[in-house]
Amino acid sequence: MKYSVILIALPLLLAFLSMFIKKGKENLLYLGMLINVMLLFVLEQGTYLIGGFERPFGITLVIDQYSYIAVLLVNLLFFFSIISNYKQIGKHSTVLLTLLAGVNGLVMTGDLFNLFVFLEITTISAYILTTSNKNYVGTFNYIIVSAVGSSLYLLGVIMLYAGYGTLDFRTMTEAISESNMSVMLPMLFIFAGLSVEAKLLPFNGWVKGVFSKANGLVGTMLASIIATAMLFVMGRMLNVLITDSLIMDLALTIGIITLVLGELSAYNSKSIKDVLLYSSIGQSGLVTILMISGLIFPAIIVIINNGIAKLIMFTIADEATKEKDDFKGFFSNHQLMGIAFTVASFSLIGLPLFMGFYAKLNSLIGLFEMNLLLPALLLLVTIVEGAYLIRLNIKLWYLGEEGTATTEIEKASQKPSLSMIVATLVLAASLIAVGLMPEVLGDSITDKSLLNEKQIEYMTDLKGGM
Amino acid sequence: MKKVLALLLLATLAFMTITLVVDNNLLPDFGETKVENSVSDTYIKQNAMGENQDIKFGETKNLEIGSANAITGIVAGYRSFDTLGEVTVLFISALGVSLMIGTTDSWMKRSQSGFILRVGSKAILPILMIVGVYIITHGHLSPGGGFQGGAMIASAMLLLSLSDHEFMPKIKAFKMLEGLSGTIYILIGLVGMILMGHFLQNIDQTGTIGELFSAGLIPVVYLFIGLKVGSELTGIISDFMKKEANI
Amino acid sequence: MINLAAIVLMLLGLYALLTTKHIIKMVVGLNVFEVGLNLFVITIGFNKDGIAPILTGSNSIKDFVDPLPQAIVLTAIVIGFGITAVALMVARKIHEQYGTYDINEIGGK
Amino acid sequence: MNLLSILAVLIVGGLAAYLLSKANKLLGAITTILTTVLSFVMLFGIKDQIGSTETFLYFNFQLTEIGWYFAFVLSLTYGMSAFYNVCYKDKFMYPNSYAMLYILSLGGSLGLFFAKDFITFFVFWELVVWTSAFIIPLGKSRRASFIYYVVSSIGSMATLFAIMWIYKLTGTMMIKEALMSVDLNFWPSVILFMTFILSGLTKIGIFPFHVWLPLAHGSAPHTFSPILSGGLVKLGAYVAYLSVAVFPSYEIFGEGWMYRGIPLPIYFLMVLGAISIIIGTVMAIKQDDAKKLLAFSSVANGGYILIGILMMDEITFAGGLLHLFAHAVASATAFLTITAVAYRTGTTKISELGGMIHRMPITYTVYLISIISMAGIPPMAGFVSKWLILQGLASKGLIIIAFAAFFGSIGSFMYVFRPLAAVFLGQLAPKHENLKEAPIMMLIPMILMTIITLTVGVVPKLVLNFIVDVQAEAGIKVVSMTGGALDVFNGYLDATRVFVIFGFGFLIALVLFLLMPKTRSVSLMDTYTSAEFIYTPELLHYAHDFYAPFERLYKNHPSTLKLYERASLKLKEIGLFVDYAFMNQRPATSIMWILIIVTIVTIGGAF
Amino acid sequence: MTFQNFLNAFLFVLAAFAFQTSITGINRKVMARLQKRRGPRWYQQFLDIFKALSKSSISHGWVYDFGVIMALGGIMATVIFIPVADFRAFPNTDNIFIISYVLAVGMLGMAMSASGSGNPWASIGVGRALTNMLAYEVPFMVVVVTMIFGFKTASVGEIAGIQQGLGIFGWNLFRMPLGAIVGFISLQGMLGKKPFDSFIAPAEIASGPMVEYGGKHLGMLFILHDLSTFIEVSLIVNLFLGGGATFLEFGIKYFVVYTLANLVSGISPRFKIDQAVVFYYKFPLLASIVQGFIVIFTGWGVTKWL
Repeated sequence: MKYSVILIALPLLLAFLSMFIKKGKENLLYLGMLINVMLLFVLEQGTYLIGGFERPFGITLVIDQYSYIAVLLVNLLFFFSIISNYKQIGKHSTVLLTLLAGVNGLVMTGDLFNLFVFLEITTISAYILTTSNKNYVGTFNYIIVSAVGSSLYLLGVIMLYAGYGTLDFRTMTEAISESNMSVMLPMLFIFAGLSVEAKLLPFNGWVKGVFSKANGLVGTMLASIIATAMLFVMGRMLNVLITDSLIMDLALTIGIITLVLGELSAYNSKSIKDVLLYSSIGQSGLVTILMISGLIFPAIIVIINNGIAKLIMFTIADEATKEKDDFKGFFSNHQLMGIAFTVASFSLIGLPLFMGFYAKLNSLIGLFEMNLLLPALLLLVTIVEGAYLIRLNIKLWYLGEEGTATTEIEKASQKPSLSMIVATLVLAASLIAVGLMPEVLGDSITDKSLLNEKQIEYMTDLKGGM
Repeated sequence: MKKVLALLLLATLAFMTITLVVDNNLLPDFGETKVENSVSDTYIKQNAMGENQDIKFGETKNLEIGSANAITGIVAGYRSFDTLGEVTVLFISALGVSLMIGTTDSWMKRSQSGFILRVGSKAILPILMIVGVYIITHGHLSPGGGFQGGAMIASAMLLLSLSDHEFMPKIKAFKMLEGLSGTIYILIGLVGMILMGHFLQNIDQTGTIGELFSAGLIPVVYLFIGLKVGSELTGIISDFMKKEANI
Repeated sequence: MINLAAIVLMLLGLYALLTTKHIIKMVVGLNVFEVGLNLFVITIGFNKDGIAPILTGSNSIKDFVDPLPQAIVLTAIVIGFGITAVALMVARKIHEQYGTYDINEIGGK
Repeated sequence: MNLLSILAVLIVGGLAAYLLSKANKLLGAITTILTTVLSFVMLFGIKDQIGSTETFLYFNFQLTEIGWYFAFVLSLTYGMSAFYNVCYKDKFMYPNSYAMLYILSLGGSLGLFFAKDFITFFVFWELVVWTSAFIIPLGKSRRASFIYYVVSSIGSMATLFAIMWIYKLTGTMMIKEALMSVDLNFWPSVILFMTFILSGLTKIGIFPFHVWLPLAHGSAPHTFSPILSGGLVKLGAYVAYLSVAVFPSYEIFGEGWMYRGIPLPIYFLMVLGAISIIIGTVMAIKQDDAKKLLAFSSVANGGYILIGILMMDEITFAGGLLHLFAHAVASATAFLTITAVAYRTGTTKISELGGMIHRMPITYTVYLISIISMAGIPPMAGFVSKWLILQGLASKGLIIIAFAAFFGSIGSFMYVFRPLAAVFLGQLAPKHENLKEAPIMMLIPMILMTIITLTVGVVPKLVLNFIVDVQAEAGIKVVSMTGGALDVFNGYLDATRVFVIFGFGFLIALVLFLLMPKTRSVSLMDTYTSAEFIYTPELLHYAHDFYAPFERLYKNHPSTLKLYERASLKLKEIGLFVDYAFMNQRPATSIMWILIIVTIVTIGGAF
Repeated sequence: MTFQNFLNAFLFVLAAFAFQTSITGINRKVMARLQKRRGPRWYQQFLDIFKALSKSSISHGWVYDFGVIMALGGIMATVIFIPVADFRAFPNTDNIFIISYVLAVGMLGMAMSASGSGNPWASIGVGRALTNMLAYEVPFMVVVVTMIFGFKTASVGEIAGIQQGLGIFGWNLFRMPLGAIVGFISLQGMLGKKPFDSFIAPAEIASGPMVEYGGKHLGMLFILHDLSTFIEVSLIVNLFLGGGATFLEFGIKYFVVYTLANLVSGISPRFKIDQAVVFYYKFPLLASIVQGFIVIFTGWGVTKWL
């Protein structure tokens, strides 16, 4: 419990130290990353008071079951992303360290304003990372929109402070539940502010400019690590803070719109990066729907599944489209990478024997409790999702024009690094492992395995533990 | 046409938000905020750890934070984690700007500055520096603090570079100063953790309120923040003066 | 009264963002929006008969104004500065790449 | 030897095939033969363990009669077609993954038949779907596999919806208990029934979902088409069985509107089956590619099977299940022969072939017997099953469906004869002059399958015994047989006697033929051409537009594939709209959207 | 399945052949009278057949021969199945579906040997024959299904037995008038008589499928043609005219039906193949379905009759 603050402080310390040394900044990055991963083993749940002050007064770092998984996932994904894309780090090692600290802070902090600060740290490091793909207009658009978004969030927090006098998350939620003041406006601003970064549909105008030419590192960072952190934060907000019914309906409608339109535009897009980009928008819409309808356990698995799958797919997509855009020959020459990519896309669709299937079953069980339309919608969207991902996979594996059966395989020039192959295969294996033995994931969260009884008890102590 | 639409949209939004802000029972009306029912009441009375004593300027000893200026108490004491985050934000933006500028040392050509500016800046410069340092060191006693003082130092540097153009390229040490003060800030936090048990915890001998050497580690923290902010802002300004390396 | 003015100021900033074509003007609009926001934050803590929360010999802590919003504003201002610095640098890079600040011309490429 | 050992053999065999064929392709192909034939043999080993349950990880299996029967049919077709892998081993881009996916798809289908709970059912169902989706592109077209996957994922998602809904209603995942204890009033149970059976419809290729069949079969690798039409199409029949027999559909829909004793939803499905028979036949007559022709015939025969299973009475149900077996064997054999021809000549286009009989006589006879069975002509198994279906339809008085059944069976004479005349008979083109008979590895399965069709045709009791067990298990009145002959209440068929009499007639004709003066055999070209000298003999082969007058009748017919394409285009337009409206690189647009949403909500909040 | 059965079967086939060929001869005289000429001797048909059989002819490979043998064998087997006035060569084999499908074996054999001969005209002829079959077979089968539903049995003999009770009015001709009309129209198609004989009409493409035949193949095909006429006409007689208690009654009904068909063929023009298909799918199909609904829903003519 004492180590949770080191997860944030250490990367910052290394970031500041990296100003001293000219060359070899990457080693600091690797060091910080490794220590963070090692700390994960000794991490245990509890709230950490910064500065020694009790809950409502000082800032607290909270690790309950919900954020325990979040921290675990975020750090592991960061570790794998750096391993597999170390070639593209270039001058960004310091920024990556601050990004690591910001993302850990986002997930752990128990204070609303502190969340705003960490949101800023993460987004500014993201701005600087995206400048590496030379699409400055996209970055500029990203800066303006997410600056407006976070300011709206701050506006919401201040209004809540004016009403309840505290900035601490848990005391705020208790205060809100006791009093019956109309909290619609602040919650609207908070929801609007956060959904800009969580890529919900009307708010995510910036996504295409940033992602469509992002290289492997930036793509994985934004699509897998920051997205996972933001979805966890969004989940916490939607479940606990936002209690105003109008905003909850708004969140549900926006979630549905994002899911449907995200998947449809993915179905429509041609280049592989656009497909991944819209698919991650769709997934964040799905997570919002699940969170707002109180299904925390399925939402967590969807986030994990999306995080891992996006990491694999972005790395491989970038590696494969180095030379020409359509990487036809890549899979046939590097079958291992092809298998990892296919496993990731199958898990994203939710085909059996993969983690995605376990997530889909759980969410269906939950959604069926509410009404028949939502599961139907989810399944229709899965058809569209299955369609464009299978089309992508078939196009990547099999060469030859439409009418002819080819047998020869043309040489592909890319040579993926060994660490990339190992990282993607390990992640793909983890997807399969959870698919085969879901109890592995199940018992680390209080929910029992799916099959022996109806999934009643989600991870209930989200409210309490905060 | 776009303008009219935007205007219409914003007018409705204005009308809506104002009606909601004015007549909703959440926000107290303008000017009637009661400090008592908010957490900042303990920040003022500095009784977060429990024992409540009435604070008299110059007498009460060893308060929790012990800083006369309540805002500095919050910024560098109760919520110093925010300030740490705050400093990193500034650090990253400075870093980002220098990354984007690239490692070029060709500076923009600018015409020779006017006589009045050259002479005037020589006169104003010392005042600026002294006041800036004063504000940084007296952060816990008088209004102001690390950020404000740092900004003043940076403006001094800007004035200097405006007056004579060779000044800015001569400063190399800023990056080092920036990194150093950031590291020390975190080390203070870690020391607090080892000594007092919690990250960024203030030592408990915070001296008598109102004196120069009071409020424990707060002035030290603010000093380094001041240096860091000063160096970062100057760094950013110098980067903006550089000419773009033709990438 | 001033918090309504702050809201109007925020909306003015947004109006600038919505209608301007010039990139630097957008950054300026963003700043106006953030200044309005900071003003609103400050007015949250304002108390008619309160004084600045700094303890000097002559005043006592009873009639302090709420110091927390002012601490928050301090951080918000510096963050605003950070974003503006990065935004301006990106604007400068855009100018180098496209030779113009007009987003309509840039949008096409 | 139990349930799990068969599945283990297949799954492990699949992975082994992948590794072995990395070493050398022949080894991989041989493993496919060994594993599939071994699984077929082991099936007979576990015939007596009906009802035994096994569990592995979170899958649990149970051997049922119906499961055993389907597994028997599928492993037969897989086993026989596996022999072709040896000759086709170096014609694939990924021979190792082909061998693995081939065995895994059989493993998937067997697992599906033995599944005791819905999760196992769905897991193995999807395993079959995506393994076959990755085999089809090895053939000619990538688009076919995409359409195949989309249509079957429509089906499987609908079934998943129904499964989850049942899980919510009954709380258990066990297929038998869950389906039995569903109690909804009329219309919701209709929706549940329709969504559950949807994956069956898409797999069998019933009317609205048949678009993928010609594309997938037509362009799948030549060795996989027989399995696609012989084996995988039958998976849908299993789902149809589940949704009609295990799910008490006749009781639940009993009090709703009935037509001739059949509840409305089931009659609607039967009409769909009838429509797909008509569409399958009419389109098959028109096709020029032999594989597409056989694919459309699978659509038509799929309609028969569905009608048979949906009727759930003693005659038609038995006819449906027997037709499942007969069609599986017949269409697999037909595809195998076409593959043999394609192996030698490289094309399956009917108009480019001709006179194959002169070079490949055995393949010709095998094809002749398989189409006799497919057309449902007496001495073969196809006749017995069609006879049962027609008798059943007549006994219930379903005129419209009977009309479609007749149209289908008589239409089948036409489309099975087209390849016979145009591919095998007629003039042999000079370029096929030095053609050899199909290799021995291909002849073995063909001859075996012909013998099976013939024996089951003559002695239908062999397969009918299995069907009788299934009917007993499903609680339907068992089809009555008196000593090898079908003695149903409105008809009597003794297949052996019919065969004997046919043999007797053939004997008389043969004697008559031999008594008459000997004939002088003449070269192929020496035909009655009204005294005109022939310069280009190969042009004198009637293969193109074989049924021109009939095809003219429905030249510009509406095609359902166009419907699918238009729907997909609509979806793409919505996607384009998102790209245009939200995603351009101006901050103003996203801020505009944020403000619009905030204003709307504030207005909403104020009231 | 005793030897006696096989002997009866063989004798029955011979009798059927003799009976039908002589009636064909007589009808050729009737047709001639129609065209104001006297026509050949009544046993001319026998002479043609035996002449053709005695000639030595050419063969286009084993398929060409095997096809003819299989066709003739199939038709002879179908003749054995036909029940005539309570004579059954083999018990329980007169199921309507067996008869119509074994008939198809004959068709298939003939088609196979025709296109096996290598002559493209033969394949065109066979294609037309099969399309024609699709046309006339389907309405007939729908009527058959109505009968099976109505009389609860699919054996032709039993159906004939049921009709004999009430004298003339017991016949299906009166019980199911629409069905009978459809039966006669499809008989015209089955026999390949004039309105629907474009596939074997001499004026059409060099006499359709039979183009390559000569000598004993042609002879055998003549036998095949006569025996299939016997099957089709006796089917119609059994199903619609009560099948006759004695051979004589059956013979008279048979002669009347066959001559009627010939007369109709004598005076009607010839349909193109697609016109024939369109014709059969207009009135005949509609009539058979209407007849079906009548029988199923109201039961007139079957359960409720005189």
